[in-house]
Amino acid sequence: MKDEVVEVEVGAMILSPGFKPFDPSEFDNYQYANHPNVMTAMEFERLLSASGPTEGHLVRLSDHKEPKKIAWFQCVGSRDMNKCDNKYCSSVCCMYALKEAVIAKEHAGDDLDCTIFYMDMRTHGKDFEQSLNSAVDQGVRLVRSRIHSVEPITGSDELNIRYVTEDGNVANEIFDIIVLSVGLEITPKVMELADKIGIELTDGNFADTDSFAPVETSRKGFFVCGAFQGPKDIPQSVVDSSAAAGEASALLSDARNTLTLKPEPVPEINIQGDRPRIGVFICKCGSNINGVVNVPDVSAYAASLPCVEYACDNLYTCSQDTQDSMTQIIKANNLNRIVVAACTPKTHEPLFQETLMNAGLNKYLFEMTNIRNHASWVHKDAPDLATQKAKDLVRMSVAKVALMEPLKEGTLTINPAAMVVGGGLSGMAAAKNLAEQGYQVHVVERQPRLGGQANNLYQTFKGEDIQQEVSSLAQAIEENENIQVHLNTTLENVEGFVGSFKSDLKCESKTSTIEHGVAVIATGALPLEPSEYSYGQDNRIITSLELDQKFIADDPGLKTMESAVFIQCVGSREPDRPYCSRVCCTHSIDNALELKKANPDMHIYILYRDIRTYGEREYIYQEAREKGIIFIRYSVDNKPKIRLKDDQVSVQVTDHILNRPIEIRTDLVTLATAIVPNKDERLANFFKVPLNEDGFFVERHAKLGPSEFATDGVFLCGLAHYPKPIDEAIAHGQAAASRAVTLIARKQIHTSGNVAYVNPVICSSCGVCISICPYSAPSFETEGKNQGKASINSVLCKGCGLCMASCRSGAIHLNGFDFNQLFSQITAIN
Amino acid sequence: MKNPYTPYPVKIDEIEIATEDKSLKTFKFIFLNKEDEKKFSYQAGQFAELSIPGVGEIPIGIASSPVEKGFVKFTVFKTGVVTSHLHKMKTGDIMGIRGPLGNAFPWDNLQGKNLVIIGGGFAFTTLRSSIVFMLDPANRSKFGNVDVVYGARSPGMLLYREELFDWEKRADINMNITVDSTDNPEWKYNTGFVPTIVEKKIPKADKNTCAIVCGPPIMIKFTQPALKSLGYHDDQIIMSLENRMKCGIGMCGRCNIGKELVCKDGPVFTLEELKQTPGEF
Amino acid sequence: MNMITRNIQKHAASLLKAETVDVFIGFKAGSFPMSAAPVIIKNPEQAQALIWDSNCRLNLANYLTNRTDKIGIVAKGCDSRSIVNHIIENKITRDQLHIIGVPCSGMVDKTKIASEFTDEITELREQEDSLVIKAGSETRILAKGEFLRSNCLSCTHRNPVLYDQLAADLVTEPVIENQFADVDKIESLSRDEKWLYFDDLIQNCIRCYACRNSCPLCFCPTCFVDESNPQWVGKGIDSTDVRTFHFLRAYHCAGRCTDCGACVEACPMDINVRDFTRKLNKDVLDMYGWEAGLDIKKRPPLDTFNPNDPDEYIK
Amino acid sequence: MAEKQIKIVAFLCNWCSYGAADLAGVSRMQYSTDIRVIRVPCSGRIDAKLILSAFREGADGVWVSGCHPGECHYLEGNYYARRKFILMGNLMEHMGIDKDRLHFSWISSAEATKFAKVAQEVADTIVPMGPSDRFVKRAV
Amino acid sequence: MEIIKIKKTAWPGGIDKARETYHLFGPVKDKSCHIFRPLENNIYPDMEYTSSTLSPKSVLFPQTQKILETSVDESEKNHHILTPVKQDNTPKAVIGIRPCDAKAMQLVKLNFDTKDYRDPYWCDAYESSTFIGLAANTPSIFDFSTSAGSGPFEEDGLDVLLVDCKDHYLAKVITEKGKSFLNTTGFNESTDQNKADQIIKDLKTCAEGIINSSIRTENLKEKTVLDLYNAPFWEDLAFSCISCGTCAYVCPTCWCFDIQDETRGSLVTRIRNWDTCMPPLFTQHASGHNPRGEKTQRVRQRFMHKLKYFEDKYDQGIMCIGCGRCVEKCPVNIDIRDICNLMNAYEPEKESAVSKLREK
Repeated sequence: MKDEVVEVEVGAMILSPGFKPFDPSEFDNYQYANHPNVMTAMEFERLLSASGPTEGHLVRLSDHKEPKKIAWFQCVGSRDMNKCDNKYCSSVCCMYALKEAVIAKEHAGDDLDCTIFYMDMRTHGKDFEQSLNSAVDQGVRLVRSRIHSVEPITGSDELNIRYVTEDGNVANEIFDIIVLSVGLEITPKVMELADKIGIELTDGNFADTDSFAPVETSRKGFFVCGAFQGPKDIPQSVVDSSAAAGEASALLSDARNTLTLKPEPVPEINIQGDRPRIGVFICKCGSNINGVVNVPDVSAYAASLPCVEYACDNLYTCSQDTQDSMTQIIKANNLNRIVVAACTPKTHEPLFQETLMNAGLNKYLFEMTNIRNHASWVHKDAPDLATQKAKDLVRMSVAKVALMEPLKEGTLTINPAAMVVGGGLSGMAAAKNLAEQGYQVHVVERQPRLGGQANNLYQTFKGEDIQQEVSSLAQAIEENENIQVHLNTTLENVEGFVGSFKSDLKCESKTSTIEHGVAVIATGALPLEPSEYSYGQDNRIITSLELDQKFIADDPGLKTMESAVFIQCVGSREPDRPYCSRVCCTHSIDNALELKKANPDMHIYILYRDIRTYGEREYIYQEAREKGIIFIRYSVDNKPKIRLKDDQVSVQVTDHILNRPIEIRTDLVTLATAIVPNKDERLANFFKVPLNEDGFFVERHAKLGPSEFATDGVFLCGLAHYPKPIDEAIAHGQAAASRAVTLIARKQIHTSGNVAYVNPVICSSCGVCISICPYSAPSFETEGKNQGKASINSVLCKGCGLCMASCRSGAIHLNGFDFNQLFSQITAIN
Repeated sequence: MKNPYTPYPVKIDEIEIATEDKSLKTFKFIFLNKEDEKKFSYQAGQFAELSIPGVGEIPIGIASSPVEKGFVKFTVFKTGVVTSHLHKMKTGDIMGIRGPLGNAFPWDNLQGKNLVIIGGGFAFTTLRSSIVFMLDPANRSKFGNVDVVYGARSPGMLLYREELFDWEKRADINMNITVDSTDNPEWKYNTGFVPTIVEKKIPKADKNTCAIVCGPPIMIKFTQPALKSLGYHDDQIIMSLENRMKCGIGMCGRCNIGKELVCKDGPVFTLEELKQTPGEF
Repeated sequence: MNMITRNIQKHAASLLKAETVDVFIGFKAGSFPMSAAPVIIKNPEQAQALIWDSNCRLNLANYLTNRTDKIGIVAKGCDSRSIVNHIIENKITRDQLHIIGVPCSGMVDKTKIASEFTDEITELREQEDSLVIKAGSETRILAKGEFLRSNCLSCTHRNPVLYDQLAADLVTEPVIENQFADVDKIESLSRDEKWLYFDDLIQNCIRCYACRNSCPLCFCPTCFVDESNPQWVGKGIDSTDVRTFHFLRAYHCAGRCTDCGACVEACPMDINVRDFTRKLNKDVLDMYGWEAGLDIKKRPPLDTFNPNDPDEYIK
Repeated sequence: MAEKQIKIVAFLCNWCSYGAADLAGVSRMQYSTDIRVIRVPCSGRIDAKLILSAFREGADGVWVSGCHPGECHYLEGNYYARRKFILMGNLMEHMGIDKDRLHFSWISSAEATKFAKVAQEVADTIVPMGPSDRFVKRAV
Repeated sequence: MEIIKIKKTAWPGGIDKARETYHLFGPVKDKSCHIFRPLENNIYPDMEYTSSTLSPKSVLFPQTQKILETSVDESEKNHHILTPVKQDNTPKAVIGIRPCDAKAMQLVKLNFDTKDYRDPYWCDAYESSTFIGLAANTPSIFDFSTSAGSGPFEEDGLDVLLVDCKDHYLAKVITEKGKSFLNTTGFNESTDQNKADQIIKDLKTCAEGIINSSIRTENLKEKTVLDLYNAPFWEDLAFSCISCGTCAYVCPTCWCFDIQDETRGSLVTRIRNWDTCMPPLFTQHASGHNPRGEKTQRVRQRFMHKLKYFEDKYDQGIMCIGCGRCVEKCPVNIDIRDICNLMNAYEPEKESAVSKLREK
């Protein structure tokens, strides 16, 4: 291919150049460059992968023997000023090391020793702390230490590790494999690009952004997302990318839909009353299927099945040329039902359905069966049985597809208005973006003013004045013509569904109803009211937010204190609340530095479990240490104790290095209290969205769908999702808005044809369906000849089939998974 | 005596879509054993059980006419399990037919009479059989005038369209084809419901005229007063009933109306006879 | 005439007279010993046909299904619980009903009594707690308490749970040590023994569906055994088909069955079909603390869930 | 006649267990060839009728797998399913049907290892029992 | 006809001899029921029974019976061609059948053996059967056979009538078939014919005297179908009916059946099952229309069929022989005796006059 220069006119640009994993070759003490059994975490991932060099078989590369012991070294190329120049924390390595350790144990069995050598265990993401706990439960060993050196053992493929234990002793241990948990870094090329564009970078060479404009670079019109903005994991990258898209769209909202092209729809052939003429397409998937399953044999077998008019095999059924020929074959043979035996419908069904539509067939006249993931890949040593199984699966699908009927999809008109529940930072960010993109927004806030918890915060770790920023944002919201703010207002009821919600609002005693097509849940979270550390018994024992209040009020008392103690993880990472509150380490350190600024002589102690100043927050941790703030680690089973005696506050804690209890007399104890969710079950019920055990809302997908719910038309942002700092909360708000616009911009959407319906003649009116449907799709007809019988609102129906399985009368049918269809598969097993 | 439950094996020779909505198809069967065709000797108005092994049986009026040789024809509306399955079958498939069953139109008594044939929707199958029978050169002289009213919802829903249009052109039969409504400007026949056309187009009754009426309940309901106003007595009105059947030979017990077994004593009854039985059909 | 009969007649007559109800459903005397027949009364004069005795075994809730008029009805404990279920499942509304509750002392088991005699029983009279029985030339007095149906012996809801009027004073509910001894007995069998036990139990089943049709819970317009697309259960007396019927019928009663025994009463072949439903009754009580038909506001256990429900043996 | 191959019908919910089966494939985990997967939207879709049908039609075992309780794609489907499964399983056992032929599990889409493990376990329990002979509908 | 004496001590031996030639059927006690079953070796008919729970009709008309079969495997010869399933028509002897039940066979025969069609399954089984009746010395309290065209000593339909005389049976030979049967058993002890005849007559009189319920049928024939059909009593009579099939299934004269196809693998079997007119599906059309969709219509059909249509069609009395099974087994005590008497006494003119009076 020849290079070509193409000029494109754009109105905005989004930078997502990503990162490169740190190259540890230059670290001679880890033997990476010299020894095959020392590898980076990325290389180890390949080793674990079924498509990797050993087909997922976990071995030492030196001799292909199964390892007995594997070590992970954390912070390789991160938090390191000495050997490299990366001061920042790479944010993701602790979690991926844990994941790899657990998977390695799953692959190799429980006897495999997996040990992670680390400084602080940073599992600050949603559900990460639980993963940490379960990894420990599964026997993953965690050693808090920094590695001194790695020495190959002569005459063996093993490696000796020398490290310093917490109490200062030198220890040695032998491992088979060493995995270097390498950090993330920005490549020189990207830096060059930044320079060319003229955007500013941070110390870590990440794109510099403002906490209140987290995806905007220093140059207008240039947005950033992903690791270029700072080291981050998948969900945060996804949030950023949506946010960047949303912000760019806001900038370009006038140009929306000015360059779109519409494909000519192929008219649908009416097959009603025609006997099934089934086409079966069997994929070889290169050798992925054909290497085990005898695909030509399966294809010949398929041709012999009832109603099959055409059967063939393809090298890659999903390739464009096969799609084109499929269209031709369908037309030429008058096929009206199609079976594809290939990989998983979860990824490929939509593709083949589109091919059906291109051939003029209703897309529901289709059935896919998975002879790769469920046969060839999992029975590679039994080709005959795998072939037999593939035939069975094809036979079952042919039986089912013969009973598939063309289905109609419903059309929903989307009311291009949004309701944002919660007027905190995240909600305001969502509202602002939606409004700037040109949509009507209702912001519903329970409190008398906008701002939420941000009204109680002093400054960001970057030093931005939160009060000033919040009030200017609030002002912008209130002044925006597209936004209607409902203060002192509660949400009383929600009816309807994606595209047309009706929500009842109550302000004082007045109620009103608003109509909207989408909703963004941004109800935030609350600070924990602590019940330990003698909180409430002495006004020198306060929470982080109370300390912020003192800063905001410029409390003169702060300057005269001689000593201050911060206690971390108050209510977080405990059995009752087994998650990390994410922001507290940064917050406390920032406040500690602020105290230090006020009085450089102040003795400041931070009592912590792991310091989790991820990303470039690490800098203030380093600064704090440099400025003499003392960090004392405690363990959860030996928490610090407060003593109130003779008008004195003192804190007792066991020093982790000296392993001796010490007592700190202090003028101020600041408790870094947990962030607790609202656990708003009423709201969850209004929108049929789930809450997790902790009480946070559960997003559509933990990695790929962090800003929306599985329920169509409902979006999620801010602390209602999980604790997060301001920049992330704002990006999340923008992301939720951006996701919402993808829906409302379409004006109309189609609902799935795979929905349930009631045969009123058979319905016994017992009401089970109405009682159990999580989406309130069934209801009794209130008039007409079927009065009193159940009927299902196909717009609300998600097609789960629960009502059908619960209907004793057999009155409920589920398109696509109806009893006769599944029964035909069952009868075809033999 | 033959085992009356054993169907004659037949092969589907031809399948024709009968109406535009594809809800009716006409199946042409040929007997696998030539001699069975003779055994299956029938009169217009009789029915047979179409028998699909593994699925079941369904009683269907015979649409072909005794004067048509070498095959039998049935026009089947897709409604239940058996008919749905039948609609999915293809030419060359083997199945069975059992019959002929039931009485027929009373051809002996009808000889020498004028006949009015009134049909609606897809209940025209045995009427087609009757018309073809009467129009046969060997039989035409045995009957007087033949007047036909046949209607369907729309032109595309008329059965045997080509034949209807051919008959329309003939002089020895008075065709009155009608549809409930149509937006086809080229439709050159009647528009209107069957009872209305009956009132307008059918000759007044005399002693020598009989009417055969087959159609949906609603049509029958409104055709009766129309015929009455034209002077037809109950014993001049001949009807063919449908009831749920299994055996078709008067034994299984479900199709009775009073003491009459629709499958064996019927399905053809005069209105006069029907009025003396409980109307359980 | 016993006191309950008198009260029922009196209440029924006055309800009909006052047009509080359009019809009244109760029992009338049967046409042979140890029988009683459900009857519908439409005017006050007919009320004298109503009776109450120890043969009122059937469950009258069965006759309420989908009625649209105002109905007076006699209800013993189990009938009233079935009425509750009927209200929950929209087969009747509370407003339509005027319930004459009858605190129940148990119904007698006619098969058990018959097995005491060689000759056919020609007469049964009740005196207090005794049964005076004539069979052939013999007359004997039996203690009623010893000849109750097995569901009555394990009943802890003899008093109606829902009523507008009572035909007698409430009775003390018995305390039963092990309500499910019969289920325990089957549970203690080996798997093969269980299989044979049920094989033998339903061997004589003729699929007349009297058990189903006498059951107030079985109100589906089309029962699963009659489904035709696909027709997945055969209609003959093939043992698998018979077993399928009984299994699924019982399962459909899960959490709804009040153990009224109407199914057993109706069975012409004396099959104790309760052996199926009893296991479910036991399980829903054990696992979900549920007894059917006690509260018109609570849907049966399969219509609801608890996040902490037991899930033993789910991997 | 060749020995009848054991056939186990696996009803897998689309969102969790079917995904786990996919991932087990991607990870090339090996397990018994006796499993025949039928994809359903949710374990809540499974009723006694389907399970019974499978046994009647000659399945030697049935395995139903859905999302973990609390993680149902449809919010609550598996909670309802759980009650059904337990009652149904108990009643089957009560009637003397080998409960070892009927398996239930909760497997999330990430739990490929669990999927392969349970699949193998299910097969390992059923295969030694041989073809099912209870509740099988045979020719009259 | 000849009467012979059979000592009860000799009875089992004779039965065993008969097994060599006949498949024997007889009443067997199973839990609390008596059911007619094939008598396996060492199983003897329970001759002490009063009435069987199910009538012996199943001997000729099994509840589930394969009638045709074929293969749908296209590789097989004659696939999709249904052919009759061969039935076992070796001679059968039905021992201990109650006389009224045997009489019922004669009524059923009217349905299965007609001038137009002959049901080969029932007819062949019938022709291969010998009915060895057992007179009912003490008829059940439900028995009303004497007023239903039959009786505890009815001979129509029997080949031999056995009469229990404590330590022996008197066997009245009624047909040649019966004689052949007795020949194979070796029972041939002669007895004084006149005396034996008198004993039988006395026992018969005694037995008929025990029956204390009856029906009146004398007016049924002359009633107009539609008058009875439109009589006002049906709705109240039907109130308690639960639409189960008990009455029909226990009835010796009910013959309704259903035909069903079952497929297992490639084997298709066409099966005939008993059916009953009580559930709504019996007459429901594929379209959903149902001429007897209401319970009242179905209850009326049952009794009109038995007590009116049958008589009108065949002129052979009513389709009931008074065994009383339906009375005993009906879960809700719908009593054919009451209904028959109501119908017999029903006079529409009077009825309408009464209602007119009421209106005034």
